[in-house]
Amino acid sequence: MKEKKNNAFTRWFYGEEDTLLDKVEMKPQKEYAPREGEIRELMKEREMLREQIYDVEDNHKLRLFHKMYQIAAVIFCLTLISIMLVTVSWLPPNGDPDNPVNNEVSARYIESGLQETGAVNIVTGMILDYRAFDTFGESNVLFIATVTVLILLRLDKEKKALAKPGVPVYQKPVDELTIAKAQADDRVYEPKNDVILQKVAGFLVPIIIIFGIYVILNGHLSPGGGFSGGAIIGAGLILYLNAFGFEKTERFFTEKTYKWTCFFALTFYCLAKSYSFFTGANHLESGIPLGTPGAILSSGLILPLNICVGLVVACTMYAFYVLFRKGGF
Amino acid sequence: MVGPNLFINYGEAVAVILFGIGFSNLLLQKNLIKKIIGLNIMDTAIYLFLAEKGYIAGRVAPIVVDGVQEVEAYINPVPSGLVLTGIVVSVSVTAIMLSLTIRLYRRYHTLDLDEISMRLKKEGL
Amino acid sequence: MNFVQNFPFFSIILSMFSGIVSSVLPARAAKWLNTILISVVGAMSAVLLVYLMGTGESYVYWMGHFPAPWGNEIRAGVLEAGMALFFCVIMLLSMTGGRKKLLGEVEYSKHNLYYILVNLLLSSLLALVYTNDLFTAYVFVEINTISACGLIMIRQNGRTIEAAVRYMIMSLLGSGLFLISLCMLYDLTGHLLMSNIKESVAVLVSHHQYSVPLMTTIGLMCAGLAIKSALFPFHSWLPDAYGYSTVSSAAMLSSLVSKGYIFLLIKIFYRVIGFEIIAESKVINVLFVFGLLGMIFGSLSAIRENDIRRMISFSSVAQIGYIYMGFGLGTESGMTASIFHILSHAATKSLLFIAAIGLTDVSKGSRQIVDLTGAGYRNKIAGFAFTVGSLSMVGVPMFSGFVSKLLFAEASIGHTYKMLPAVIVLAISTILNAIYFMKTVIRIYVPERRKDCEVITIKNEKEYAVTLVCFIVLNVMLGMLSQPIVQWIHTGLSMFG
Amino acid sequence: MRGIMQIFTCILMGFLVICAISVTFSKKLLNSILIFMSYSLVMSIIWMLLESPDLAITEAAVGAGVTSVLFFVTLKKIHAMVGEDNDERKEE
Amino acid sequence: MNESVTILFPIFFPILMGVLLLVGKEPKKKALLSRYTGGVLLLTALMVLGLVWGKEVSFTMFFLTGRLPVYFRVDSIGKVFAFVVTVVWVLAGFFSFEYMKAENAPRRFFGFYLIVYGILIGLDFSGNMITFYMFYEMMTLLSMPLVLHERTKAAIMAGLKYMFYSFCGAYMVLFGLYFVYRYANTLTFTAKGVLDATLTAGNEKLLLVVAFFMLLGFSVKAGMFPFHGWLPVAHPEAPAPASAVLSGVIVKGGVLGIIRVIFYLFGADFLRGTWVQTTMLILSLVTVFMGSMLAYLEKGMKKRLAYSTVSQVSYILFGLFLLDPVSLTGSLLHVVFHAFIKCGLFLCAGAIIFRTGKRRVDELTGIGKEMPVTIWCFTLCSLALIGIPPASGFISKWYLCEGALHTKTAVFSWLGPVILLISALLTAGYLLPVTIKGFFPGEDYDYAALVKKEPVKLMLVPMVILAALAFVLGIVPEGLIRQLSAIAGQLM
Repeated sequence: MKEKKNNAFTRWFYGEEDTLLDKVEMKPQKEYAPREGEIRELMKEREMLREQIYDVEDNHKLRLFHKMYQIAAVIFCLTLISIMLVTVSWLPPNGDPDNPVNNEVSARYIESGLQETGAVNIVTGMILDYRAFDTFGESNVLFIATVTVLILLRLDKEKKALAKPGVPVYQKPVDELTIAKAQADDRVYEPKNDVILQKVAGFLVPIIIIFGIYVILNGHLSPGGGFSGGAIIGAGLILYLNAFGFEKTERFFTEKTYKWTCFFALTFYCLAKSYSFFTGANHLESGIPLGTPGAILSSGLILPLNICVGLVVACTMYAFYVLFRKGGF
Repeated sequence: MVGPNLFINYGEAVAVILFGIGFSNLLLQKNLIKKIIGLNIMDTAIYLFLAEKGYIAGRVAPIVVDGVQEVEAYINPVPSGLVLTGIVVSVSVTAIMLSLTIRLYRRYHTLDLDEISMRLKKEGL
Repeated sequence: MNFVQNFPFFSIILSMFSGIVSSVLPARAAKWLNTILISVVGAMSAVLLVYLMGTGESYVYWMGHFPAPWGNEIRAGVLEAGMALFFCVIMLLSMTGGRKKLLGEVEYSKHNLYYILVNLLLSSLLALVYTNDLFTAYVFVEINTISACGLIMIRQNGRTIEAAVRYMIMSLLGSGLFLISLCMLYDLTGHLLMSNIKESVAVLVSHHQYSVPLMTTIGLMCAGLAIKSALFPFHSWLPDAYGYSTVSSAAMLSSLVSKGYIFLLIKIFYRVIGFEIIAESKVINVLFVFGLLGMIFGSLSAIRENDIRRMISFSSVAQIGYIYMGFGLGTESGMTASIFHILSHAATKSLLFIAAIGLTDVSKGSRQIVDLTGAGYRNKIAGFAFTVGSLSMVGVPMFSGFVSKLLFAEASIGHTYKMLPAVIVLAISTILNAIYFMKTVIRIYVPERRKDCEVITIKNEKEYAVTLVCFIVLNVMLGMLSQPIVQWIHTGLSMFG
Repeated sequence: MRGIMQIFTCILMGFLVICAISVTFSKKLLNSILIFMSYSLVMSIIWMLLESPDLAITEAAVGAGVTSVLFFVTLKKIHAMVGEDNDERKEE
Repeated sequence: MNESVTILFPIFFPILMGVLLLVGKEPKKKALLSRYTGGVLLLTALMVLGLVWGKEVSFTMFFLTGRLPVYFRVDSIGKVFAFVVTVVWVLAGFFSFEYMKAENAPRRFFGFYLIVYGILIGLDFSGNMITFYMFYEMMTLLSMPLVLHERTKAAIMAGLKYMFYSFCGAYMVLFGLYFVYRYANTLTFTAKGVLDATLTAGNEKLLLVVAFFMLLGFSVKAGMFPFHGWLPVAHPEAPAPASAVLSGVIVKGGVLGIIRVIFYLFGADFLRGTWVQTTMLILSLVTVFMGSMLAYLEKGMKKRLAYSTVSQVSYILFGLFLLDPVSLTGSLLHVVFHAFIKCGLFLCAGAIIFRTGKRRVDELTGIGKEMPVTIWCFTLCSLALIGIPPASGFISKWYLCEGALHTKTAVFSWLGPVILLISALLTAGYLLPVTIKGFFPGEDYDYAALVKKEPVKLMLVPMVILAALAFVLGIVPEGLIRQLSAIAGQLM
């Protein structure tokens, strides 16, 4: 694909340049200007580094090596794909009702799922009642992911001692980036009271959040469920944050809020699920009414679990965003 | 060598092609961001594969409408459940990888893993 | 249903729940919670082990109200219970051994997060050990991966973060392969539960249906788990990850995380595909070859290494190679040898890591082997422990390594055409082990009084010393009382069947 | 009717493949991320066609929404980071 | 053969006592220490002698893996070695009580001394190859503290060199072991070999390679030519009693291993006339010559004795590799004699160092006037080692040469005796000067400055006993010869 591109589309398509986005990306904003010097010398240093690293050998060879690398990569990719294609060509035909996939398992889910779980949406019933252990594990995955991102990106309010007093410190922190500094960096990108954006957000955010709540509450009746609804709510929060800045959001959503919300939601989830697992395994009767199928307040534990998952996911998405922006709430 | 059903399940074929592309991106791209995109492509390809597996021609989504509960009415709900679980995993993994990228950039000002490792060698830690 | 049979479920849920609770606890409380949790889970596993030894048969446990093919299940046999107990012991010892360094190397405000990671790691290990459902296995493999990543980079310097990135990339490749092979398997059999999959696979094989995709599936699955457990060509992330993370993380990573994947692979061999089918397939030869290569090249790169912790990490590449070589033999005895080697390597390697940290501390924190001169005199207990670990790695009688080498050789000479390469490579890699470990031991016992380094006596580091002594005792026990353990492995494998 | 649907699906899948390849070879990260965003949207449409609306909603909310936002933030971060070069030269 | 636990007592009693001595706390006065050690030594010696005079017993301790037991058995060879070990160990021990007063940390020395004693008994009485291997490795590990007792840099380096050589040797043995296990299905020592013909059919070449490596591995410990490097380094560094038992007994551990491999695992007929036998014979002859040559050129006393050990042990190996009953008898005789002689020589050297601090040969002018008894013992031992009739070395060398001539192998039947003769002359060359210089210092030696430096009785008595044994056994060897030739007969 090294041949000459002439029209704009191919140029965009091969990513040579970008009529719109490049300008948006590259045009420095006002507060951005003083930083430009730093950026430039950063880049210069990086170039120097590249030279130090790569110019140990003759450049021509190096280019050859890169070409070989790309070719090898393509070849590898093609081999993998062809192997998989051969495999696929032997798999049972797509969309055929009597594949081995469509066996008694799915049959029972479909036929008696409504009676056994009370959920109209069979998928939700399945993941939250039949195979709830997987789903519990999945929410734990989300939880541990936030923990990891916290470890990586959370910054302390001010430079406080690394270790607890009285313990020898073997290593100083990697970067003394405090939250204030990060905020200063971050300000660069905050829209300066963009009136249009704020108006639009003020109109959109409630709708988005209400839609998310609807999706969560109807998780067992209609498509969607805790996870997608939570993601939608998180997106709404992020939009709000982008429009109005941190001062507004931090009034109602701080790290403490996040922590305790996640804690209570997950704890409820854990306790409820372990109750039902325990009763189920010991063949006891779990006295949870299933309610009338189709109503909002039905299908036993599924509704509260959906709410929990939604809370967790919304908080987590928002927390991801905030941590990425300026490590910390 | 090549079996009978290659063109019948073209969906799976596309899925595995995407899988291959994503896999090689994750394995062989130098740029971290592109690696992460490759990871996402790989995961979604797998989910596409699963969804294709669940699909049955001429049946509708497994949401009980007016009490019809025959097996013949709905598609297989199991793959959807698996994919729902899987998507969460992939998004959390993506977030982790991105934050790692940010940290690495903060420290080394580059996204190229080979460059970073060379620099580590130069630092001689 | 006997109340004891709830214990696997209890241990998994408890560890998860304590992980959740730790998120709001201060660091001290989180530490105590973690310690108590590991001890309780270990005790429960011990009770379960005794109970199962008594009844002599494994059982399945519904996770929910629905029977086998519909709901989730976990399954407990003798082998599972024993593994859980062993993992708990190793994890407890590693935590206690590395706590001092942890305080020094990790920001104190992030300690409770560290304990969250450890608890969830324990839960995922237990789930991998007990699960009877492939998709559950996938989810918990992911938890395992993420928590391992967190353990690597909780100590934040450039090396660990870079290592964590490499680790994540490799393991994500592995889990991608695992997941797609799982989907294909589901497509071929229509089940996700191990026992049902095994039945349908047996039917497929007997009717010669879908032979091509089945073989590909097995291959992809093995490849995925092999990548995750750092089999030879995929070990590029390993030395940095083990060598620069904080010590208890390194000990747990090398002795628990990869072992969790390997145990899952064993379960897949026995409970999903069926061991006969595996033994006939070509996949196993590939594993065999890569195992042999790993045994050689791991040791070679360990010899070239000057940094003690990186050296130990490379040696664990070699040991993983041993385990896969045992798989590759495709015989019952090979499996037994591999499982025993999982135990012995876990005990020895974490001992080595923790002893090495003690040695580097008394050498002004330098980890170059040349700087460790005479460290064995400055920190007696660590020096002794390191010597014991090296002897066990080298395979001197009375220590665990000897018995596992013995079992490997016994297994490989039982084989017809894999005998010669296996035994020859065993010999070569043993000699190589001897070279680099003896080199280090000699170095730390060369008498050179360095005035500028502090001297650590047992009195001022009681916890550390106690940990090392426990590890040594564990090693010697594995070495001397191997007979009942081998017996236990046999019964466990027969319960798998 | 289903024939048309199938053709439509094929077109979408072709678009998927093209997106994936162009992500691989595009020079600018921003382009690749935008292409990936459209990829996710098309993916969710395909899942809609495959009769699994749950996945469609989730993918639309996650793949096209949250993940892309995260990508954008990362991109901004790594373009405008300030170089504080306090690599501790000697580790320990 | 009847099971009995008694076999465990002499093995684990001294080990236990040694561990107690190590972990216990320092006794008030030194005498207590030596009494304790002496008592334990004597008790154990009694137990061992009881076993040696008793009839053959065996005991299975526990199973290592599925079918490999840790199994002890008292058989004829084991009896011989255990007897030798006991005598040498007890005598050197009593010598060391006095000697170690000069050294530091006698408690550590005595603790390991007792432990290694038990391990050696276990080595001699082990009834299958795995047990033998385990005790062999333990012997290496635990005798290392004896070598590096003085904790000087050189000593520690010597000890580690010793350990490294022995490990590398042991691995060759271990991996040969697996193959033997494959082709024999048992590792229990049985005379005339355990290989079963149905399995070995077609794999003779492989098995020969295996045998070669096992023999090589054990000959590392016996200090045969390519691997003799550790001996001359380890001996001078160790304290005198340690080096005495080292070259008197521990080196014989390798010899015992070779006997076990040849006659109890493979069987003499399997190896007779193969390239393995040829190579081994060549190597051993090379070692015989080279060892005595180096000893002749060496000036340091103990180092010279160490080289002489290299050469003399290779006499034994030569006799073994001839695979002939007569030469086997010769070898066994030489095992016994050389143990006593060399131990005596080292003790004398130790006494000289202890009293005068002279470590080099050329310093020893007139030493015979200062400590006559010591030098008389030294002389007797040297005569015995050279093999001047009627001293004991003569008998063994005679049997060796007779065996060499007796075998119809083309070259060695005459080459062997010649080289043995040459090296005997060299032996005379490097041992007698000490005596001559010692007793006839020449006229420029001033007798005025002469002071008697005779060591105390406790050191003299062991030397005298050993010298007497070395001589007397040469005069009345019939009983011993009968025993040993009976053993050789049942092995062939």
